[in-house]
Amino acid sequence: MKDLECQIVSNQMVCEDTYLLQACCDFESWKPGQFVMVRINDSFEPFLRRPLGILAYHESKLELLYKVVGDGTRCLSLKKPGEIIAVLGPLGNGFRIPAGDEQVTYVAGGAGLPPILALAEHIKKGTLIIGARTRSNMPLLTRIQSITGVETLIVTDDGSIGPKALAADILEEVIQDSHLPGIVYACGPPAMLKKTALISQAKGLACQVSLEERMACGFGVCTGCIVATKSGNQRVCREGPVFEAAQIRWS
Amino acid sequence: MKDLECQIVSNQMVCEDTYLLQACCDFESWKPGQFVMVRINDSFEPFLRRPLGILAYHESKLELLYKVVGDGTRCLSLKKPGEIIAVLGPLGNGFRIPAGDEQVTYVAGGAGLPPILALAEHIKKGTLIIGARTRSNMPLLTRIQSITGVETLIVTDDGSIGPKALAADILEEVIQDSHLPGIVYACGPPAMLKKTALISQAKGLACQVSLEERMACGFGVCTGCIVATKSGNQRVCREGPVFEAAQIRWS
Amino acid sequence: MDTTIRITDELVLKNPVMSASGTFAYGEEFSEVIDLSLLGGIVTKGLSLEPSKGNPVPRIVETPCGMINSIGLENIGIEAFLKSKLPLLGQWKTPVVVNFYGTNEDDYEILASMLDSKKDVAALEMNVSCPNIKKGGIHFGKDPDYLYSLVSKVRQATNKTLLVKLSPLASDIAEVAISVQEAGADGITCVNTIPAMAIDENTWMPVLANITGGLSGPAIKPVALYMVWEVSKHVHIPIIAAGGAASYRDVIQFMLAGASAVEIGSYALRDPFCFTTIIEGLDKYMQENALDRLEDIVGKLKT
Amino acid sequence: MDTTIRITDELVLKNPVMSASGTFAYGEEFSEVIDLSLLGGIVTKGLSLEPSKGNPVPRIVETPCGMINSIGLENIGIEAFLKSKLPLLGQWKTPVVVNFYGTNEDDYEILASMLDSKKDVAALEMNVSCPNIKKGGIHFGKDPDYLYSLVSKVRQATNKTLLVKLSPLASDIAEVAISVQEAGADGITCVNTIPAMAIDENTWMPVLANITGGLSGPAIKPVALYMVWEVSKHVHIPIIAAGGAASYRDVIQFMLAGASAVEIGSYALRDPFCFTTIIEGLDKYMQENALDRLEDIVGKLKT
Ligand SMILES: Cc1cc2nc3c(=O)[nH]c(=O)nc-3n(C[C@H](O)[C@H](O)[C@H](O)COP(=O)(O)OP(=O)(O)OC[C@H]3O[C@@H](n4cnc5c(N)ncnc54)[C@H](O)[C@@H]3O)c2cc1C
Ligand SMILES: Cc1cc2nc3c(=O)[nH]c(=O)nc-3n(C[C@H](O)[C@H](O)[C@H](O)COP(=O)(O)OP(=O)(O)OC[C@H]3O[C@@H](n4cnc5c(N)ncnc54)[C@H](O)[C@@H]3O)c2cc1C
Ligand SMILES: Cc1cc2nc3c(=O)[nH]c(=O)nc-3n(C[C@H](O)[C@H](O)[C@H](O)COP(=O)(O)O)c2cc1C
Ligand SMILES: Cc1cc2nc3c(=O)[nH]c(=O)nc-3n(C[C@H](O)[C@H](O)[C@H](O)COP(=O)(O)O)c2cc1C
Ligand code: FES
Ligand code: FES
Repeated sequence: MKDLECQIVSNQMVCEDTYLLQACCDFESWKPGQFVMVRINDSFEPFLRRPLGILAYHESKLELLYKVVGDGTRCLSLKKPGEIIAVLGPLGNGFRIPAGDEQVTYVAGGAGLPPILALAEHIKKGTLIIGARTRSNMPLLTRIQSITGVETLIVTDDGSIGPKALAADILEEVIQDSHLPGIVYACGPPAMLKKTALISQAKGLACQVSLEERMACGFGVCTGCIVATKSGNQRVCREGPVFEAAQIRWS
Repeated sequence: MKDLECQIVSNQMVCEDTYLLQACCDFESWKPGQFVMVRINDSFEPFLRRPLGILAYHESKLELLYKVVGDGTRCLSLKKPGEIIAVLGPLGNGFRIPAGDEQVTYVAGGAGLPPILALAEHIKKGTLIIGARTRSNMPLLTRIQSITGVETLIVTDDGSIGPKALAADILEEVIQDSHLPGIVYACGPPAMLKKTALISQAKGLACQVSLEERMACGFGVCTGCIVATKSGNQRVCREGPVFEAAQIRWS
Repeated sequence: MDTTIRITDELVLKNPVMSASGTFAYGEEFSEVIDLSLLGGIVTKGLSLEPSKGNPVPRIVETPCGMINSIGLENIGIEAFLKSKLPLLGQWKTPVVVNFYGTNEDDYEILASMLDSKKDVAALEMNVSCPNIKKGGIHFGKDPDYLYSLVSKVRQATNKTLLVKLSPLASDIAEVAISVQEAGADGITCVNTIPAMAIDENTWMPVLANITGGLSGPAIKPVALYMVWEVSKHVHIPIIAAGGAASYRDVIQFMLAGASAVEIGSYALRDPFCFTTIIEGLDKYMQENALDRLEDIVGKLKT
Repeated sequence: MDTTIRITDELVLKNPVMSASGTFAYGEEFSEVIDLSLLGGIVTKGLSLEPSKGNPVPRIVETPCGMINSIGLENIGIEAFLKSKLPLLGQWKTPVVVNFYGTNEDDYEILASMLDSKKDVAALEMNVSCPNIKKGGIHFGKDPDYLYSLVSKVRQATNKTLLVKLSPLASDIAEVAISVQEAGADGITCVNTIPAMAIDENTWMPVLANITGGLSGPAIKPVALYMVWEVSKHVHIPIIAAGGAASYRDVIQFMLAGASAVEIGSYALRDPFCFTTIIEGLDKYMQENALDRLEDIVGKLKT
């Protein structure tokens, strides 16, 4: 973990309300599923940093993909190339990379896309299921559809692209005929994660989910971000954000 | 008084720590000596507006000249052309414009320059005495020296431009041989104002001073900015910022 | 859509957006910039029997997301107010709430009875919580028993709607609020500024001539919200919120916590036109949420 | 240049910059990013006899220039702390202050005596001011008489330096501070968070699962500064400040107001490296102001 002053290279809207930010950065190492805490302003407003998953990091360039949902992300979206943001990271545990030839399935919904894309671009195999509300909500389409070795299935709530379905429903079909051992990775809204976990479990597949919780520090000192697991409270920012789905006490 | 969203046309350093800001604006009328309250950010930081004297207003363009002294002015200095600031004004009473052929003398020190320049550019006659710390502290030299009908005397603390003297000392010489009736206008540090007031009074000249005080509202509702006068507390932002020097209870 | 708020039969507001005491003077300056008839209510600067000069300057300092003031209740005195300010204020179709304070018990009583007969006065707001004056103000508001007797006396002196304005600095604000209710107040204003100070590390001096002052603005909104919620759990008389409100969102939040109306103070110093924006925002909110009566949301926090 | 601060003979800090309880956990995570030997002192998360799970999430919400937390004193319990955390913490050349709380009087006493014998513990910070737990915390700190008896008992149970951490929400914090001093405390930590809440106007629900929480960060600094000043006028034991400090300027301001040292809490969540920046800033300030001993400025506000 370092605190890096990163100069923005580009910060552009890639679809409705969603921005792709590229900044010069200097990590020693990183893993898909890790995240950063972004300090948006020098002034005390907004006071806390914002957690954002790492979409990609290569050649000293960090990529973040974020949705404008409130004041912090709005403020970030106004930053211009050349401006500086402070980035604390990489943080959290990251996904467990399959060692052998397990069948790999990814499920991403909403703002859960970045860590899953990072993972798929790293593993370079498997099936990637993405759920979005509608076509105008789907960022980086071409990039996603050209990930080496990965087959992409996109579903939307309104059928404007791909079938009209929920990502978790498609998952059921995809892993229908899957051979064990296999692993499912998921990131997205809680309801989707829970459903993904149950389906995977029923099929006897391993499942890792990346969780979101409100964070103050992002590095484990405030216990603001806990999740109830079978071994007690765990910090999403430190023991997570990636957890074995079987360990979570779903509410 | 209006609250205007003004687009910045230019905002450039004109000398050490001092910026000239030009913004599109739409006043119905204004008077030299009046000021505006500038809201620097949409966010709550900084919370209060900042009072700045009107340097000039013509053809829907407002000019402000400000010195970076703290967070608010620093933040303002970072604004780029095209960005918006909210400007409340014009505020305050403004200077009394001489009706006849009184001899006019102006004394300006430090950040007190803008209202005095506005006045001199309006009256177009008289002697303008400006005190600065050093040459690199003197903004808008050419503009000042070419004000139609106005003779300019610049003094500095270190003699790097003009004589090594205080503005108030020079005043004594200038009005030495002045004919009554005459009027002295001053804006600058309190010590300078007090001295100017005493000298003018001793010579039997009218004297108007423009005062500064910490302001919250700038339009008279909080009584944050009072000055003790011979007729009781007066609000610098409302009854002032220009006062008859003889009315002030100097501390 | 109905935005009417009934505090008492005498104090009915056309909407919950009011000015706060001390940031609206006596309405004159604001009347030049906004239409005062649009407001739910107008609260005057705090008045005393005799005119008061207040504290020396500096008496304003900015803080993170807020400000500290140590005005010290400068005001023109009740006589001058009644003579030269009230007639103008009374002409707007907006209820006038007169904020007042005393430096002893008798002052409070006399002021209340002087105001009692004035038809242009819709209600009284009794300030027992100003942190900026040596005698009076906050000291009257600290001890629930003492406050009970003080409010009881004032209650005897007036039939007007009587609001009592509390300080957030109480070990147990609910206890204070209950005393005030039992003493016969019609409503509670919640809250005044929080005692605070600022120091200049270069000069080693306090920034304010008065050394200490009262903190207000968005910085304190979370505290004011808590106070309103805490008080609303313990009293049944209406609550008027104050403390950092800056948007229609804040107004809704205060109402959900239990406030019937909300005073806008410091934020109006920064943005004098915010009253209009807030009132428009409320209308929009009601439309979007299909609310018929705004009053229905008071205290409706889902817990 | 000497930045040493002597709180007691047992608690001597190499500089006035400390971590605050609850924003530094037990030091492990921070030890990976900064050199803990640089700090003046380390204050642990608040410990209780039994491990505690704290409150449900969400338990963090941002506010203008600050944040509210309702962690609810989640901690691993004193046994686990002594066994697995203290040995690591003790290895740094920085005094360890153990923050603790009980849900009844006996808890406080037992905890104090358990910590009394631990050589790696330099001091105890007794929390009687947490707004986030149902039993204990803030309720113990409200009544000066009750607090006197509670602190007296804890005083009997330990010879270690005993600090008592106060709530800003007191009708008269000076009275509370005097009780604490008379009961034998060696110092006062001033202050804990201010009770506060946040509401979501769209869902009509509180943002925090616990409904209410405690406000901290720059927003409350002006209030904490006032509290330190107020307390310092009434007690002679050392004061440790907490509340919104974010820069060396804030540290100097708190010291001028009467604090011997300053805890950095919320701001370290935003900027974990701020400790280093602040300590460097103090050095620079001393140079620029030709100060030989930093301790000399404590309470030197010019009024
Ligand atoms: C580990 C992690 C990784 C994330 N990665 C991404 C990503 O790659 N892309 C993306 O678009 N979003 C991501 N999010 C969600 C993102 O952090 C929030 O959308 C963002 O913080 C909202 O800030 P705001 O100021 O715009 O919204 P506001 O609602 O104004 O925020 C107010 C406060 O709530 C917190 N908050 C609001 N929503 C969330 C949320 N869903 N999760 C956590 N905190 C929240 C904010 O951090 C802030 O403290 C991630 C969250 C976590 C925990
Ligand atoms: C009527 C009037 C006209 C002015 N005109 C000009 C001008 O044309 N050009 C110019 O450079 N300056 C002018 N000033 C001074 C200018 O307002 C301050 O320098 C500025 O507010 C400092 O803000 P800051 O955030 O940079 O400093 P900070 O010190 O960070 O400000 C903190 C607070 O103190 C207040 N403050 C600080 N210094 C002053 C001051 N001297 N007067 C009033 N408030 C102060 C700020 O407004 C703010 O609320 C004028 C002041 C007044 C009252
Ligand atoms: C400049 C100023 C003057 C004030 N004067 C008074 C007053 O005279 N009487 C009073 O009861 N409250 C007074 N207050 C307190 C406000 O009415 C209000 O309770 C407080 O500022 C919190 O609200 P806000 O955050 O919206 O300002 C004053 C506040 C400010 C900022
Ligand atoms: C997340 C969080 C957890 C806290 N936990 C504790 C605690 O366990 N014990 C305690 O005495 N104070 C606790 N506090 C209060 C802080 O120690 C400090 O007194 C307060 O936050 C004000 O300082 P700050 O503004 O610098 O954060 C906590 C504060 C925060 C923000
Ligand atoms: S955000 Fe602080 S512990 Fe996770
Ligand atoms: S600044 Fe408010 S009255 Fe002058």
